[in-house]
Amino acid sequence: MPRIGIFICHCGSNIAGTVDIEKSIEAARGFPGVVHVDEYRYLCSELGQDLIKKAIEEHNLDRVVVGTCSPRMHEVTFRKAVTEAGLNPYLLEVANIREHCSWVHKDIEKATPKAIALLRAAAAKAALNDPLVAPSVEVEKRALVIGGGIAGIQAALDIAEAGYIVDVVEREPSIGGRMAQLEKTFPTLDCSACILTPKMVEVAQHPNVSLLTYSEVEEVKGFVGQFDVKIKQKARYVDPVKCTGCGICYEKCPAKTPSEFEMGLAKRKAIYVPFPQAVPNIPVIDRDACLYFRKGRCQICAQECPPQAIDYEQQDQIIERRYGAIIVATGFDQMNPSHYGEYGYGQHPDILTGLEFERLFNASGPTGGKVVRLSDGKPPKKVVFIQCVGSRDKARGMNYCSKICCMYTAKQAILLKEKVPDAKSYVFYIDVRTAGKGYEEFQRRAAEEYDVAYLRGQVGKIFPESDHLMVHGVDSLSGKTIEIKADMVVLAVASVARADAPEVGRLVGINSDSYNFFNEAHPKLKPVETHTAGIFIAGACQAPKDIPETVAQASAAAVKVVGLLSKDMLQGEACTAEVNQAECSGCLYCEAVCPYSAISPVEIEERYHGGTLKRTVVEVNPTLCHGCGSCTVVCRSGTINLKGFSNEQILAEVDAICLQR
Amino acid sequence: MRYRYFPGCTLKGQAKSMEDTAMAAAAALGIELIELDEWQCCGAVYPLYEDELISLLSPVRTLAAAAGEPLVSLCSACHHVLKRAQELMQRNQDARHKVTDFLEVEYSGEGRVLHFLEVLRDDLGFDKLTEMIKKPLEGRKVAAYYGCLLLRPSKVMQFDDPENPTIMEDLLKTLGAEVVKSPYRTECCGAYLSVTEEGVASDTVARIIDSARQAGAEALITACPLCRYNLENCSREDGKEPIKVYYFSELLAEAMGLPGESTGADGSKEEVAQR
Amino acid sequence: MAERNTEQIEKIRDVVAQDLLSGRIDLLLGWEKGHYWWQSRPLFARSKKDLDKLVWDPFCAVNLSRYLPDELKIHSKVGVLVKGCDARAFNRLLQDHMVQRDRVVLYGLPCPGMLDYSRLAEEAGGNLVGLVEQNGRVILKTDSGEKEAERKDLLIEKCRDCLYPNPVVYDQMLFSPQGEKSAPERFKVVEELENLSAEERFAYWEKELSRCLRCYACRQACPYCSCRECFVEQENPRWQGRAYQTSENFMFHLVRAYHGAGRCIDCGECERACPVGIPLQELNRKLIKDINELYGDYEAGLDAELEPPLLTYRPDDPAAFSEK
Amino acid sequence: MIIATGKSSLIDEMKVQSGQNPAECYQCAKCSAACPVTAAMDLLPHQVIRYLQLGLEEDLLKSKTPWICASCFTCAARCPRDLDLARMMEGIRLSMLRRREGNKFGPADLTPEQLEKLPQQALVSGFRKYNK
Repeated sequence: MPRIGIFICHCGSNIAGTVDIEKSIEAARGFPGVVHVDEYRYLCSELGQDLIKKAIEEHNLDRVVVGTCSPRMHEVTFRKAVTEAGLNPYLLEVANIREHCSWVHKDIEKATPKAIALLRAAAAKAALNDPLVAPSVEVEKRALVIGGGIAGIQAALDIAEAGYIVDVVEREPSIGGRMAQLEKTFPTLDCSACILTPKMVEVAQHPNVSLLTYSEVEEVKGFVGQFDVKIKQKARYVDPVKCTGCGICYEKCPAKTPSEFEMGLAKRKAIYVPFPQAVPNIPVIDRDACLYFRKGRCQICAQECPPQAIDYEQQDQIIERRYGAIIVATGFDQMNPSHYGEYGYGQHPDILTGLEFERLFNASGPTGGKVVRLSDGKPPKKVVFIQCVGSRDKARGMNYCSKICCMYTAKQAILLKEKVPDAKSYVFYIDVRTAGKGYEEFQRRAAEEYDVAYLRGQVGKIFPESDHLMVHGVDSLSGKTIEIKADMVVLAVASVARADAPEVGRLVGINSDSYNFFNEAHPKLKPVETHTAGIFIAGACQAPKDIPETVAQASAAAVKVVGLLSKDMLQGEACTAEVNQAECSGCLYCEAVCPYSAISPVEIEERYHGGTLKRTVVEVNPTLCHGCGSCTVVCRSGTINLKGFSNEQILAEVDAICLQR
Repeated sequence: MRYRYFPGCTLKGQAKSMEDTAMAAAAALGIELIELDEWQCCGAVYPLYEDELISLLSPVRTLAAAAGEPLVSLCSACHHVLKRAQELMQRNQDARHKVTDFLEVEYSGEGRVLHFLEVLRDDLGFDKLTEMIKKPLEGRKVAAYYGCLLLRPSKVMQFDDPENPTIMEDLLKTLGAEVVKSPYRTECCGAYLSVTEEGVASDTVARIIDSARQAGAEALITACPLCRYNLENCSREDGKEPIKVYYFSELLAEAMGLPGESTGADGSKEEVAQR
Repeated sequence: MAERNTEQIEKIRDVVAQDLLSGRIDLLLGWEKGHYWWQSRPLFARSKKDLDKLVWDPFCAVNLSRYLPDELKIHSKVGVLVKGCDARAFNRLLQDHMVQRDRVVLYGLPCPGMLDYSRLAEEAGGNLVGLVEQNGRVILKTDSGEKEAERKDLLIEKCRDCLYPNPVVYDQMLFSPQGEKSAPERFKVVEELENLSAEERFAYWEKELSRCLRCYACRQACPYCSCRECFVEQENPRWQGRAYQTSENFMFHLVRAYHGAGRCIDCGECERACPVGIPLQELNRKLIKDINELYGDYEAGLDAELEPPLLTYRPDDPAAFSEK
Repeated sequence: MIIATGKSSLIDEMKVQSGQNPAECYQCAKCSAACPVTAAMDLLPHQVIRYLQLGLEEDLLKSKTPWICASCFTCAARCPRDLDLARMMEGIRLSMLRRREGNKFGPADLTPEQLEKLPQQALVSGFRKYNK
């Protein structure tokens, strides 16, 4: 028979004001196994904890129930206290009589019996509590950052500066990401390359950082502290040691293909660096475009390369490394608006997306920095910007606000006016959203100083007519329909999750929302953590966000990683699943629903009719198990139990509440 | 290929030439169109109010009469009403029970409901049709005019891309015509507003015709008698060469070298096959 | 006596006897006649001689796949005659890893539907002594003469709304398949029950379940009950009270039905096995209907490769609170 | 203008019968931008929804707009909120017709010329839409 001690906290008047402590004590004395009951004004205080410790010694208690606030508040405090008195911490049980009782009731006559029931349930469970030991795990002091955009660069730099080794995996030939595609940044109109390039160089040269460009993560196994990762470094067909980055190869290369970096508006060579400031400045050969790989002849690049760095025989490499923590910073894509037939994107060269239009401003962009129409090369005099194309659209797009479009449209309208002084911009908007330091002022400047006409309404349809685009819209404030003979139309399309985000999520073991953006562990209090310990997220892979917010989140994720790596050992989860293999029928549904791959089949032998019989059952790997309980739910015969929350314990609680009304 | 055929009110009257030419083409193509034994007007417009079950009686009776066989119509409006009535019968059990109980018929949304254009595209195939073209419409600059009812709501109609349809252009291409694409081809002509607000229909029609003319069209095709009426009657006198409006089936029959005649919306008749 | 379908039985025997002799299988699960002529019970044939008892008649309702897990413990390779429902039961057991595909030989028997003795007797009026089947009609022979009836009116309950009379998995199909079937009334009773108020519905089930003796025949017959130790028999924790109370009966039947959510193949063996005639299939069908409505159409046992909707985990399962 | 209670039986009826909730509209006015017949309207389509949101039944009853709507479904096809404005317009029309117990338009309103010229389809449509 266990010897249970029950301690009831007043929490000042928080509990005592609504729960009759005297009556509760009286009732608790009668619970099975209870040998000692006490109360205190603030049990979480030093004096309160001492009271518990002393009672454990004096009354030889082997189970402790505290009737206090939520275990989320002080379970750790009281576990520590009982440990100091020589008990296993898992022999403590918390009855939450504050959040679950006193705070949600007013009537002391009704709250008191409920508090008593909760205490009785906790005592019934405590009687069945077993001592548990959490496994400990050594921490590999190396971090992995997936994605080399501004989020990945910032996170890697912060981790490296704190003294830890960090690898950055980037699938493109160069780091830089979306920010490298931008001309200028709002609201200060800094040149994007001017502020990004130094960071790219800094991260590349940092002694604690390894850049693995043109590489992709293939497999992630293990758990916090010890993630075993396979990374595929794709063959560049260029020897990075020999290459001097002189650029002769891509000057001479005869094969052309649309440039991803230029959103397909310009061509690049089959051997290429994506953009002039690329880091590392080492070209790659695109096998699909290369004449040698496609047809077996050419090899001009190899002939022309001064240091003879071209190596057609190069193979993809698999790198296997162990990491203590991972940051996912894989960025975002632009929605393709082709399914908005009324806007005619893809049917007419002068209807562009925001990012495509952005490239027209760039000196190394498809038009050499001249803002002209792609149809006839003439500068556009009337440009219509349409906001919320695919954003805030539950019918054909995304229900959310893409957050950056109001600002970049204002920026592009200003830049347009600077490049083409007699151009007139029209912005069709539903709401202008400019929350951010200096943002509202910036947008107002566009409207007031740059002659940008803001029309509060939407565009119904664009009709291409001879050399212009007839835009049919409306201004809801005046109640007038509007027709504009535009030279160019720019669609502020929705920012969406990367097409392969679900795949990446599966690979690293984190989940996404219904739009495929990665989920943070808590929308307010754990914004960079995920539900998988040791994996963090930063930047627009979580939700659309602008550069300042991305950088802030990247630094936050880096701090979390540094905190983790600074520990030598991590305490694992004590409350893990366990299987009664004798009763396990081996249906394996627990294996199917386990999110952490902690359950696997195993063959056992058992006696049957005088002989032995082999059969399949399951076993749980306690270091992988997070104690989520999915397996215990799916096990029809209750053969899997969660330690600390066994079926028996839960039923004992239910019985304690129901049976003794 | 065997289909039940629902003509609808106008095809036995003013739009007789649409029926005649389509039936002639179908016969030549081996498409069997068997007119339903008894049919009533579909109601011309689909009732948009949930409790307007009375207006569903006629289309549901028609759907039930097809007894699960594919049901074809020629008129955009008929097709629209039948297709949407079928979708409602599939989706809304309550409405289905009420309507079928009242009609004393068994119907639970089965059977394909097709526009004749879909039969040509999906069942016969334009490739196959090409073989049957005897007098290609060479040099004829024709634009397609879709209007609203064939395309929208696209989730129900599932006829073609609602903003960038191609079926009629593909047909015209098959018939050997020079296809002209007019940006206003999916804009509404004003529909029944010509009954009460002729001015409104005139505005919409003017835009459609101007756009087609600017794009270089000499003629338009449509699949809807009301569209044709509006396009022909509500266009304003602007001194420019009027644009001819045909039913798609008239040009189909002509290109197939079948005899037939076109009935203008004003009732005047002209030979088409001999041109 | 039911007229024996000698030709078909011979064909089955020929095929199976060969496999038994060649050692391809060391046991065949089939049917033999029971105590009465209108009963066919499982046959466990280990030799060619045992096959003399084999029958295939309109009373072979027993689902044979249910016997496989136990027989596979002592036999290395088992052959089994499968109707539509037996085949789906096999898929169920395969998904539960209770059988191994390569240790079972399935002989497919397209099933015309089995006949219900009580219905036959009622229809016949007098003392029923035998029957003959002819073109979808049944001639009932009684002491006082013959009476004819439509076959479909004489089917056992589970066969009336059967959608899959043909085996969906087999190694060898013995006869040509039955035609397509539809079951427009499959969920009729469920819908009627859904339309009742909660009180009326409770009263209905209270009345039905109060008769339960907790003999667990439904469980024993069921291909989705594959636990090694059933929750009702566990001592620690004791999920199921032992008392014969209606509330405890509710506990048993509701928990069992939920264990079948997304897994029940709708074979109706539970209801057929029930000695007090509780309409258990209505409980199962309610869950089948709910699963279809909540998770999209899913028919358990049709395809062993398709994961049951409640028994999967995907990292991209959207978090419910952030639904569009 | 003082907005009274915002309660209107016409609007409540419209919501139920059309299955459309005007509160879901965020007034982007794309419907008005897409509508081919706005020239003849006294209220633009998005303004009609605004009136519905505000419960301005009296003003709606005076508006020409619902009678101009040709049920071409362009608005519904392009609405980012997935609202079917054509249904709402029909709702207002029908509720008005039912309320007035009179028709907007009948055979007597047709000129002999119209009667001769108009296709059957136009007449049937017109009577269905303007007549109860």
